[in-house]
Amino acid sequence: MDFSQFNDAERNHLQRVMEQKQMKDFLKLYSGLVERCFNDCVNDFTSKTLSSKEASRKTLTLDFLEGCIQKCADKFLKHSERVGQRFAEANAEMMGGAK
Amino acid sequence: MDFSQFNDAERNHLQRVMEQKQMKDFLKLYSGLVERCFNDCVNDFTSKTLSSKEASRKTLTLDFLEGCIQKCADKFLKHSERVGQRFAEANAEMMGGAK
Amino acid sequence: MDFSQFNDAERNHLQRVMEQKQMKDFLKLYSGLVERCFNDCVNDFTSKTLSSKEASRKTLTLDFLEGCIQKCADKFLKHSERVGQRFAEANAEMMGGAK
Amino acid sequence: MSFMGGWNNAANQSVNMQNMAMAEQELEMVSDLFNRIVSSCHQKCIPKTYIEGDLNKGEAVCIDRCVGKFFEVNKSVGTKLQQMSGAGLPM
Amino acid sequence: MSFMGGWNNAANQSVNMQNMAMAEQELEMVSDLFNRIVSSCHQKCIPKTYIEGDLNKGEAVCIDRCVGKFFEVNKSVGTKLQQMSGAGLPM
Amino acid sequence: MSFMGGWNNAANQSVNMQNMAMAEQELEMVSDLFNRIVSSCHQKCIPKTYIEGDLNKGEAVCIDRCVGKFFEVNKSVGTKLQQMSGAGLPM
Repeated sequence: MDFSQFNDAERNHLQRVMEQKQMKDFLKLYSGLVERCFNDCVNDFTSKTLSSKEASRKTLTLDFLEGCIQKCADKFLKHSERVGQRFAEANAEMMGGAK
Repeated sequence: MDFSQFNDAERNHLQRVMEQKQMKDFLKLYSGLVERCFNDCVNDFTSKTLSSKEASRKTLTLDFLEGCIQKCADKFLKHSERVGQRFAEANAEMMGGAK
Repeated sequence: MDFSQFNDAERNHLQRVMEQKQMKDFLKLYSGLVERCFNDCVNDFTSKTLSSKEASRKTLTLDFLEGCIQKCADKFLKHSERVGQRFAEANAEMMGGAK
Repeated sequence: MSFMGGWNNAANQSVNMQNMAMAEQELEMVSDLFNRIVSSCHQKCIPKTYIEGDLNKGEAVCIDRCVGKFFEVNKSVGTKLQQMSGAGLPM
Repeated sequence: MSFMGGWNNAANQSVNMQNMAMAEQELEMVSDLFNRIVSSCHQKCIPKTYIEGDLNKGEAVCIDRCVGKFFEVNKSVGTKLQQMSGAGLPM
Repeated sequence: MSFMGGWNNAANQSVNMQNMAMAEQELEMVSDLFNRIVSSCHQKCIPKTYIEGDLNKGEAVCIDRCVGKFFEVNKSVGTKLQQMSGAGLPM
């Protein structure tokens, strides 16, 4: 978006809007990740708690190498980051082309 | 949520917000139920109106024992209610553990 | 909706609300169409750009007769329009029956 | 003069915010219902092999019936929920 | 007098809009989480052949465990994201 | 002084609410597009068997092409809708 068309008061306003939006997007990423990884990894309801195949028991110690949930979460974050990079490039190109 | 941190004016405000939210959640439950039960139960478009297999003709007389739609709606409401009970327990536990 | 119950100021207000809503609905139609036709038509990621099977190269010249994306978009718009007609009829009937 | 009256009067009239909120919610519900029908009936009636851009006869008939049946289900479930709500059941 | 005090005082109290926005966002999150659990656990536990309107024993047990496991995943992922956020990683 | 000027001036400047609404809508559209691409390309490129937490080469290449093709479709459909809108067709 081209911000040069706005005065300072408007830029301040949009700044606040974008900060709120970022918070909302983060929460959306969070809840989307939980939903996706739960749906893909948890299919056994004969037990009460997550199995070691579903999730590593060492979650809280940053050991994110084992367990479907952890791999799914890791991969989803890397996926989002890569989409973000390509998206920014394609968006910049589109904006450049539109001028 | 811990409401003791708020003053009365704030509690009044949140009260109104929660009432609006409840109304919205009810409408969401309604439309989600319709969509789900329609998708699961209605698959025959050779006829113009719902078949007796799809839905009981006696809907308006509270006879909700026959027809896929009615069973689906009944079951969905009982499902939501049970999730609500477990959710409240798990949420209370989480809040207790966080203190 | 029955507008005769409202005064002019209220009708003006609702007019503005409906205009905003129409804009939002149009954007929703647009993004939904893109998502749907992308998911249904694009399944080959061995190439960088859309194949002729996926989309006609002549898109910008209004040639919407070839390519899965174009047919999907055309069909989706016609589908939405037809649903809109039946929806308006069913809605009018329901309103009439409610009086 | 009559059709101009609305705009002249409007400035002096008060807007009942509660009525407006209810009217907006009703608009929201109608639009939400429409979008759900578009989506469900597309899934039910339109095959994912796009051979042509037009709706064929079978698809058109399917759409008409699909919209009708969706309205039926919507009404039936609405009645059910109102009865439960009136009976004081938890929702 | 105590339980009436709230309404008498309210008029003179200021509403902290930032706190209110945060409280509203928390309500929104809890409600969003609930709706996602309803949807995921319905998909996991309720077969699409509706033989009866009641939940049978197996479905009820499945729902209980499904809610518990969803909370576990929610907590585990939340912890992970907080650690990354604290570590200054891009999100 | 120049970089402080913005904040000093801001108090005296009026905010054009219509422009702000349009700018907010544009932000909303970009963010909505991004979220849809994340979801579609995850479905197209990431198998549901999570053998490792990293993206492998094939997945990474698939993501890059998927984002590119999604932009192509988005642009092509946008052009189509604008032409129809300009031609006064009902939407």
